[in-house]
Amino acid sequence: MSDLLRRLLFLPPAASQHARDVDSLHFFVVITTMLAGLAIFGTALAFMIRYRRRGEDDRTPEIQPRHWHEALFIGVPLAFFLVWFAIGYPQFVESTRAPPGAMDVFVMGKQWMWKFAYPGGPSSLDELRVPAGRPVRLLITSRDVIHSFFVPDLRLKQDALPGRYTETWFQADAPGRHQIFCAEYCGLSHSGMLAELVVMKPEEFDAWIALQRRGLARAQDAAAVPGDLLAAGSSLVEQGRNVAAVQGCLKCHSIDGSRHIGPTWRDLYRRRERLSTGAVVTADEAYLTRSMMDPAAEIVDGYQNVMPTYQGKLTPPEVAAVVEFIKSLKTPAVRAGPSEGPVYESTPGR
Amino acid sequence: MSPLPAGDPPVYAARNYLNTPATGLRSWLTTLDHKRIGVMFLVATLVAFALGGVFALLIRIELLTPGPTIMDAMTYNRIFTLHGVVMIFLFMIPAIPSGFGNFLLPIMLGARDVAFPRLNLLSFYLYLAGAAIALWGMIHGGADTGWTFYTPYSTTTTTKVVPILLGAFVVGFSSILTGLNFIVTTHTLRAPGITWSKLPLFVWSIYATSVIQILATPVLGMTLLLVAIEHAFGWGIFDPARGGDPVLFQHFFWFYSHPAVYIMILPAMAVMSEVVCAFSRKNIFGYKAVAYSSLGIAFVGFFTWGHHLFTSGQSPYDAGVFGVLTMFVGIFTAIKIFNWVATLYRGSISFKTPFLYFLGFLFFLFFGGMTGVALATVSLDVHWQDTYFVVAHFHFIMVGSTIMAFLAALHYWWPKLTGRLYSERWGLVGAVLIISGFVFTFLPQFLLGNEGMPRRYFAYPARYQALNVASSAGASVLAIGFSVVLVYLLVALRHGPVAGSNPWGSRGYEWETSSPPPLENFEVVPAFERGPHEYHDLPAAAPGAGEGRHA
Amino acid sequence: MHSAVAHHFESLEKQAEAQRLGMWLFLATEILLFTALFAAYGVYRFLYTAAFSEASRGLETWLGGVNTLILVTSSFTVAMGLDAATRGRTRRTAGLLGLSILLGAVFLALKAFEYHHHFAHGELPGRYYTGPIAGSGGALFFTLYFLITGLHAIHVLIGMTVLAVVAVRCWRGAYDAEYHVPVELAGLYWHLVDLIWIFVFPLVYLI
Amino acid sequence: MTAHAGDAAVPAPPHSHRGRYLAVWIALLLLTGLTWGLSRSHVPGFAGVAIALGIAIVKGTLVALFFMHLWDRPGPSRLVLLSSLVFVALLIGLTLLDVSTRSPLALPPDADTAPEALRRTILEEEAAGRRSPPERLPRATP
Repeated sequence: MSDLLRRLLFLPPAASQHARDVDSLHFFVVITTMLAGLAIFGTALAFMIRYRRRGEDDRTPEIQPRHWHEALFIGVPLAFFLVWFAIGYPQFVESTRAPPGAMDVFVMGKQWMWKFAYPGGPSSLDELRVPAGRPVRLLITSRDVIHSFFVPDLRLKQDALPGRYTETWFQADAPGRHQIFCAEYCGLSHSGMLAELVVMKPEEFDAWIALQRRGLARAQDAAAVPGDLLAAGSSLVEQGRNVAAVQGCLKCHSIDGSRHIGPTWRDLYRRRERLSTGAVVTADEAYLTRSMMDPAAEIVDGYQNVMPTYQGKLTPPEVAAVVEFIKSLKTPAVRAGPSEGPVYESTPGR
Repeated sequence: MSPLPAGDPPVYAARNYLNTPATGLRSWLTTLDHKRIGVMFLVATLVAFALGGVFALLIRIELLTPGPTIMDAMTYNRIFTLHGVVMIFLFMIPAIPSGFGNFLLPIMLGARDVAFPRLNLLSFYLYLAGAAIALWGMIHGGADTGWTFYTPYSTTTTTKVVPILLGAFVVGFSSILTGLNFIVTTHTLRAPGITWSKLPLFVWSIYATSVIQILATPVLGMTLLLVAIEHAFGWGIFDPARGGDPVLFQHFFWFYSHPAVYIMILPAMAVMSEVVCAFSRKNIFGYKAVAYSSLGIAFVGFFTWGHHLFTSGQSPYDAGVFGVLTMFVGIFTAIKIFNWVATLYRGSISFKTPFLYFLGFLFFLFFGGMTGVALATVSLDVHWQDTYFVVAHFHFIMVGSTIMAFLAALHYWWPKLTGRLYSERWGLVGAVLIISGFVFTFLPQFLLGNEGMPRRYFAYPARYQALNVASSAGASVLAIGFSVVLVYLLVALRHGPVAGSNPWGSRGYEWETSSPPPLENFEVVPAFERGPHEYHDLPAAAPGAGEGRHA
Repeated sequence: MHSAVAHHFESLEKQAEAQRLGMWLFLATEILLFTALFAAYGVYRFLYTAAFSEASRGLETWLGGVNTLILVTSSFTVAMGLDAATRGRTRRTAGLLGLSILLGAVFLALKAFEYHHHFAHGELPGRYYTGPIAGSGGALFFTLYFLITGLHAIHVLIGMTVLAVVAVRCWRGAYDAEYHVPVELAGLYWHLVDLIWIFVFPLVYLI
Repeated sequence: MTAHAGDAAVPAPPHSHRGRYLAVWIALLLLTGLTWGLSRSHVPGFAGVAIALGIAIVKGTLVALFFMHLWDRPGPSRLVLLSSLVFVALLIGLTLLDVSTRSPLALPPDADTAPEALRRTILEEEAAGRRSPPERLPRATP
């Protein structure tokens, strides 16, 4: 029955007990509303048929309500509204207070990605992994503007406020994957600020988090700076790809040539770009570095000034790695004919 | 249409406000006559409505496909912002109070004008000035903040948010002056015989609206100014990086903007109380209940703003207080709905165009209102907040009801405004198209919200496409409906049959004067002995709903 | 009928009643305009109690006190001016209103002196704040201080202008014992400016 | 509404209010001195705030009732002032209720009101590596 109602109302599957409780209230509200609607519009329809105008000299009596009419008009809906509230408000209060012993996960929204940090230090981007059947408390903050952490399947939403923490909690039933949205408008790629909630079997989660902690420890041993994104042992290009992924560069810059929020990185190196000022620059190492440090200074024509500065966020080796990565994305100039004469640098149109 | 009853053929008032004292543009722009100012407001708000409607269509076209369809994300963000700003500040808030209210309120009170005619004209020019400033901002890049201007996004965006804020600020003053004028007029300029218990229900509701306009608008004005200062100078009032509290902005914003919903809906209720009596030819069931519930909405409407902040980090205690108070606002609306339906009992119901819009209004008000109360049951709001469910809810309650009332008012008072009748047949076509188009546009959005689609999304996961396409299809029906109405009304302006002073057989005071009314509203200062909603003592030869004759 | 009655009013008395009510409604909007600032002040004072009291202690309390006395006195002279007008002694009214304007000017001069003092000490709003108080509280206090007192000073200026117009018309004999509503309305506005300062003074200087 | 005979309407020389104005003026001066003096003695905490605001309310009432003539002129004007004050109280009261009962974590990090113990717990946990440090807010570029 409740599954049928859920499908009729297009509600997504409920992934926690809280979600099912909220759905029950939802069904109760919808059913009472529909019954009230039927009663009111049925009455109105009956009146309209029975008392339609039959002639231009129709006369009508004066009818005044009695006090009990108005008392009924007030009392009945108020009773229903208060019952709804009496069910809904405790549900809300419950959803704000995590049970003791819940696992803490720090959630940070920033334009336009979600970052999750687990106990002991591991972190992940745009993917929240939690164990099934255990309570998880989310401590949510933002680094720039207000975002809102929203998991429809959990009927859960909490704004992320810059500079302070809000909290909420949930306990997912079973392993599975659930969509995470940003629900508070936060600018250009608001609708691209998606993430995924991965619910794992508890033992798998324990293994995963242990592995993460070990990996973190190894990286910390290896790297000169703790928390450095440059994992030792990989090639510079590979490191650049990691940095670009973790820092969110790839949220705006595609590597397959498609136009996105920022210019694509494919064939960007040594490309001649027209700036919004009309000047033309060659995208060499110097320009690429400048663009990371002071993005607003030289904006490619046709793009918005939305990129944050990475001054202080990237170490010099990381910058070099990203530049190397961009350089690696240069395709050889492909020509249809035989390879004759001087080879020109490809300048694909924007 | 029933044949014209025996009696004199309708006449077009030879000397009326449209041609006295002059007809030139200059005489309109410098007029102090409340009727002309009302008409100018109507025209200006209709232009704004058309602009906002174009933005709405662009949004719906863009959302036909999950990815980019006809524009990029930046353009989309600007367009939904402008859609909100134009529709709310330039159309829905002023349309009925400043347009119809200006035209009708003094006539319904038997007054010759509003208390302060110069302020009234100033109010119109402030509206134009505010609109011009906002329009300047729109042309020079617009803003991409959403009409809610939430900080700190609005204070850091590089788009032209300051002119839009200032435009809204100036329009706010227009709203204040109009409200001030209406309250003073109602208190001091009632004709002999019009006691408080014989005020038309339209006046009661507009009076309640004015109270909100006066008390809430200054807070919004200050808040918008603070955001502009913050954006321009970085004074840190709402800036979390400087110790400010962005949630405080939300408190201030909704302290105005929640009552602003009632600024839009109360005038709609005002219109409908008149229409339901006139077309069921019946006294209103429970005059006092309907009149006082308007004041109740105006008052309690101020106590509920925090229900917009349930997921914002607001304290749960505040959430509880605001949630339970919201339930009480629902009651006043329920009282009105029950009393309107009860008014139909033993009436003589005539299904003219305004009455059709009344039915649409009842539908949107009921479901919009009930979803509103459902949203205030806090735990459900957590799921629905900032999804398409909220979008559908407020389009039902604010837009659906207000548009229904606006169109009902336009048809019901069209003969009074212009002296002519529109075509009932085309009126029926337009009403059916608009009501069904509206339902088909926003019903899918309720379901989208249930499914979890957040609002203000430029791109969306593919599973939401079917419902989005359905919604866009509904919007196209809506657009056709509005075009139909526009065309036949323009035709009626020139070629409609002459209406006569009272084509509907209404007992409202405004129908006692000729159509269009003379400059001084009534040839002699009227003295009313009956109420404006009394039909039991209709004279034997009732002025029927006549088709009229071509002039 | 008196020449000042507009065509849509039945009598001078009715018109005066309408004008008074209109003025009161306008004053209500003014009160609500300041309320947003007072609410922000309340919230931030609650959040940054220590910084706000420290910043408040750093103000020249005696200047605020003197300014309160000045505004209260100017309100008194305006009230006396209205009293003179009701008895038809409009020249005397003009003089008393002139005195009030003078007091308003002294108020503004003292305020300007105070502002100058703040500028010199880097006590500026928001990101311009370079004063001694650590944390965000000090900057926020001065943001609100300048917003509240600045908006109030603008109202004093507007009030002075309105009083000046009315005073000149009084001097020229535009009003008499029967018709002097403009004097009353200008007075109401001036009293409101005083009333708001009565609350600004303890909020900003004393607590 | 009944017309209220204001001073303007009475043709005979009306009753003069000069004595009353003088008394109110002197009272206002004395109250200003009083609140100033009390502030010098630094009544601590909430009591000091309550006293200062209480005196301001008394002064404001005097101005509204006598300088602004609400005493002699009942009717809509009083209602206007009272209802505007209700909404003043509403806005200030309910926003203060929010900040005073909000979770301390959701308040600005350097506010005084966040209980110190709770903040210390967070900082300790961060130091112990149980929590990842909250990323610093980017200072808005001047």
